[in-house]
Amino acid sequence: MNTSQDKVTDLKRAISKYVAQGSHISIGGFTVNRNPMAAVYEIIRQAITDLHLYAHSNGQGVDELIGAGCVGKLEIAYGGNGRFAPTCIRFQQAAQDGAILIEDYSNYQMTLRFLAGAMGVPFLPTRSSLGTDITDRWGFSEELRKDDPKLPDDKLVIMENPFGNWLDTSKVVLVPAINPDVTIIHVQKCDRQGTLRMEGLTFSDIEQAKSAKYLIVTCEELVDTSELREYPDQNQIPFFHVDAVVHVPFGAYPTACYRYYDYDPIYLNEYAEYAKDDTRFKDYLNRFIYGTSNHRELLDLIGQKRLKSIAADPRTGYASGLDRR
Amino acid sequence: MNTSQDKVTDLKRAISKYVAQGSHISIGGFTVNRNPMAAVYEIIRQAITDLHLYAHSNGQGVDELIGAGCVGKLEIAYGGNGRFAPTCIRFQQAAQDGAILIEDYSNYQMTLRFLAGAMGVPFLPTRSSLGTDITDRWGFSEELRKDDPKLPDDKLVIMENPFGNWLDTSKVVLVPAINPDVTIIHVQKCDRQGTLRMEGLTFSDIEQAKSAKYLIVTCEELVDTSELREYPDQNQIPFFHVDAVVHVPFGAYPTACYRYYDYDPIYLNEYAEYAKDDTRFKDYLNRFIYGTSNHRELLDLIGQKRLKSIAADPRTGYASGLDRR
Amino acid sequence: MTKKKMKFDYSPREMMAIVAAREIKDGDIVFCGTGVSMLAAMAAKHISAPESVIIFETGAIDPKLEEIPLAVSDSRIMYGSSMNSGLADAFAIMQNQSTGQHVVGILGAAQIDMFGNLNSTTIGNYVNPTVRFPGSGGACDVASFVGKTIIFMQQEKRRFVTKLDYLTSPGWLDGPRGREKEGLSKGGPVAVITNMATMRFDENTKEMYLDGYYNGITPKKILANMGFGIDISRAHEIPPPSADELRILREVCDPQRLILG
Amino acid sequence: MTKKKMKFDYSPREMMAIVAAREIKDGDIVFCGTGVSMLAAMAAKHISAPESVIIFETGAIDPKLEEIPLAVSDSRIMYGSSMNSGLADAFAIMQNQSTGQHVVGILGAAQIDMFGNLNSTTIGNYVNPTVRFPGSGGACDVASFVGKTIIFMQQEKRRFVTKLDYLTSPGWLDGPRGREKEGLSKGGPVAVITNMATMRFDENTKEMYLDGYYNGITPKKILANMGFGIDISRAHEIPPPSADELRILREVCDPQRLILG
Repeated sequence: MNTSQDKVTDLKRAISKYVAQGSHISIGGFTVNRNPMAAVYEIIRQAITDLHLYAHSNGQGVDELIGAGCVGKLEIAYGGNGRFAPTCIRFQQAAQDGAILIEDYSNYQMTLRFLAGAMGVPFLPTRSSLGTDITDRWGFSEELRKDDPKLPDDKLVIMENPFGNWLDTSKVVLVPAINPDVTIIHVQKCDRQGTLRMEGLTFSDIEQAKSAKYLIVTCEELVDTSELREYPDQNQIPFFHVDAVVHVPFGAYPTACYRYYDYDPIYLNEYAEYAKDDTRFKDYLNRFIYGTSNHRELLDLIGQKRLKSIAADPRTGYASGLDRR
Repeated sequence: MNTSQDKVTDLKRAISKYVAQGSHISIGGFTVNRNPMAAVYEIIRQAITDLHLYAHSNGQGVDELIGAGCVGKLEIAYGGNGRFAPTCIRFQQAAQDGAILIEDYSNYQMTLRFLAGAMGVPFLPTRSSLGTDITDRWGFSEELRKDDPKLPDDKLVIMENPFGNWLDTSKVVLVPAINPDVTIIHVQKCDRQGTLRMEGLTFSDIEQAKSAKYLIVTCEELVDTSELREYPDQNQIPFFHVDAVVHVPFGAYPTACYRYYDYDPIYLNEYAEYAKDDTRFKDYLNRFIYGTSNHRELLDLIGQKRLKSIAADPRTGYASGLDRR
Repeated sequence: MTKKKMKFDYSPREMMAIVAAREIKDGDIVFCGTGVSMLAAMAAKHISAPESVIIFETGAIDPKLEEIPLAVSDSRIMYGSSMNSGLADAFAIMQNQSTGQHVVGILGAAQIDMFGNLNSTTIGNYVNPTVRFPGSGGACDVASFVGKTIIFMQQEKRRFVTKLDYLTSPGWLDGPRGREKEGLSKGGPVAVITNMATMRFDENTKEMYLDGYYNGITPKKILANMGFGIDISRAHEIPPPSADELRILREVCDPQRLILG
Repeated sequence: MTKKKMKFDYSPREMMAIVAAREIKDGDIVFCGTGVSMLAAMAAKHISAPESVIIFETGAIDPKLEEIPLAVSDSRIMYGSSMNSGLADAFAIMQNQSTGQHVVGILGAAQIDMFGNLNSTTIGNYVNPTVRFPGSGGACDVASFVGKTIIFMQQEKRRFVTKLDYLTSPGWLDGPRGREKEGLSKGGPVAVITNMATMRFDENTKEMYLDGYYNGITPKKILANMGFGIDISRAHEIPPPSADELRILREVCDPQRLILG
């Protein structure tokens, strides 16, 4: 919550100011699209650990945070990354090794939980997951829940419909609100005050943003206020939710950013190869993340030619005809 | 729910097909803006009575439906119309005469009730109205509720927070979902299949539209599918919710339609004068509504000069400098 | 009474708008209704709180307001805003745990009681009312959720009542623990601004007391225009509008005098 | 095995996509995941159900799909769509009382039981799993809400199990009254499509039975690749893909063979 006129800062400062060891965080995007990767890499560089991460299907960003050892606890719906990883590889490894504590929800439930936080209500109802193990098996123990004031006492609550059989519904699952300490999203356009515009699908970014105590926005373009205010219908989040604005071109790379660039299939395929082996994954981290001091340097490793190959076709918004094998 | 390619029809047919005596309906817009007035006038011309009307603050449309005797029961948050009627005059009269049965909610509660219907859940929670007479006094008796399967057994339910004090919330008010038989909205642009675009504020139109069993859309412009699909981010309602598309220029007149025309202060001021007296209000109905066979004829009564005076300034989207005294 | 005024003369409505504007600070998110509350919010932004933000329940965030809107759905609030959305989003801002406590809501009503509870629904029996008012609109929501509310009232005996005919919008309910008992937000009414005076609420009892009176008005006259007694021992005279405040209100906010009359 | 195929030769994956496409009718709203389910939905729209509508959980409604998406967040589903929104809106379509029963969801999983319940979460202990899969994603939501689900599976003993290690997405739960008892929607799984066969669920018992087998596959072979027995008395051979079906699948839907391999 911040009404000031100028929130522009750099990524190092934004991450060190708002993300700390043990912070409860969420990141925007979905699998291979619009993950705030520059911010993810900066968290890894700053070696922030023991994060409590709330994810629906954030894919690439989640897997890299887990792989780099930043995550202690994870509430998640889906740890996959489209065709590039039917199950995210470092996520799978960490789960099987017991290296992180995981609690499962569905995608809609995670979205409703962010929405509840955004709306300021303690829960929202759904019929999803009645009769399943999502309602029966809890990843976090009652003790752990009691010890952490940032966690609700119950994973979820099943309730009879208090309005009888209204809407042909006998029971509902109530899922508890999430209010992350910080949410980080990457958007196409933002002004210095935080008025912003996402293009293409918004996933759950809007709910994640509004539910957070602090909101960091990275953007492809830092634009004039007048440009965004000419079409206010297309802006998605009240600017006073925004605490930091960071201009990071290619800030979602190697995931896609609609109308700007596509995902990089070479990077994602190579990542999958690195991720399969602990030693090679360390090489990956050393070369691409610890070995670069910021996102610009990481992009330099990739080179202009690769970046040009994924440039969005102005007609379709993605790299039409890109070789994606 | 309708996936067909071409839903274009005329207003007479759309109203007679979907709106019947006793129907539960809702209309879009808010006070002096984007009310589906052409459709409202057609309902009045067809003399459809005993409607159960769900309203938040729909203002002009609600007052005219009540004044014309179309409404039997009303669930409403606000019966006012901005500076033109601090309390809507025919609404006030009907309430004081006991001519209609009224049940009160707040604007947010009505919106949540439509949202619950749109989401397919029997209720949504809020902290609004705890400790007030909105929770204590019911407009519809328990008997009436039991007799009408389209009404929930309870106006609302107050519940302890099942997640303890999660989100510093001890109690919530659960408000029941609404699924109107039919919702009518007026929008700026629509194609033959029902892909549509509202410009400016959307009020609760989206929730009202998605919660309805049938949805009638009137539009300023009937446009090509390709035009709307070039910027899908700006379209608001999945087309398969739409059952009928009707092309009605000035379909919101005398209320405003952003980027097309302003409200007509002369009409709204004159309406307030007519509405103050039963006999004069009959004159109003006879002249403007029963005396015209469709919206085009009503607009002809107003004349091109008046319509030109409220034409939207392309820069601001309203009639800049309009004399609004 | 003539509408032409001397340069430093001013109407009660102008005074009310300016007194309310003075309540608004940088960092406040101001929820606006129609009429004088809108003028107050606009005046604050131009005078003392440029980093306050005006929002409307209909979904507009920080619109340009080149011309004064006559309703909260007026197209004039859709132009030049930071964002246009709808009711669901607007009220969520007020109920949201991070933003809601920064919202200052400006409300009006037909009746008020000593704890700042409001009636804008009915006089007489609820089902067969003597007088029907518009109802809550967003008022009950705002009063339930936000950090602070400011209430505009006409100073009349029939409006300041010991018992409301209908409690539409919660103030402090029955006293200091009222809101907490019912489960409402920590916030509540902080000021009642009338055509004669400003009342506030005692920190401990949450009962209304006279905080300030306008030039030419006595505390006695104020009490004579209320249906219940209040503490007047803390009252002081409120400074009249400055030339600058009046100029901005008249020339920038409402040059057509659509609200000022 | 060579990837070059004779004109009328076809892979099991191609057969699966076409068999699933045949299940989709005009008026259906098809919920699509990644991979072969997306191909099936695209093929249906081009072959037999032009008035079906493809939606994605990420919020895209009826996109143009000029190129095949590799994930449900692929920018290729944002182009030429009727509308772009987000997850909250997409799942609401499926839970909505008017639209949800018209949705056909296409799902995959690691394990399935005889009532069509699915596991896509863990093998072994939940907290310390032997194998971790991605989890529900939107699968549990879809399976809870929609009118019909179609399930893609590989025909393997370890996948068709008597008891799931974790029930991620509800099928018919424990039989004909299972969903009603728990409070789920009336819908449920209607077909399981594997690389050898199509199973359906008995109208009365909701138990899986063999409905059809592919050319060259025997019911016996299918049973040998399942961890539980099913009724095979109703089984018939499924017609192979037509030349036209194959042409559309290969040339229109996936010319780069990104999914077909």
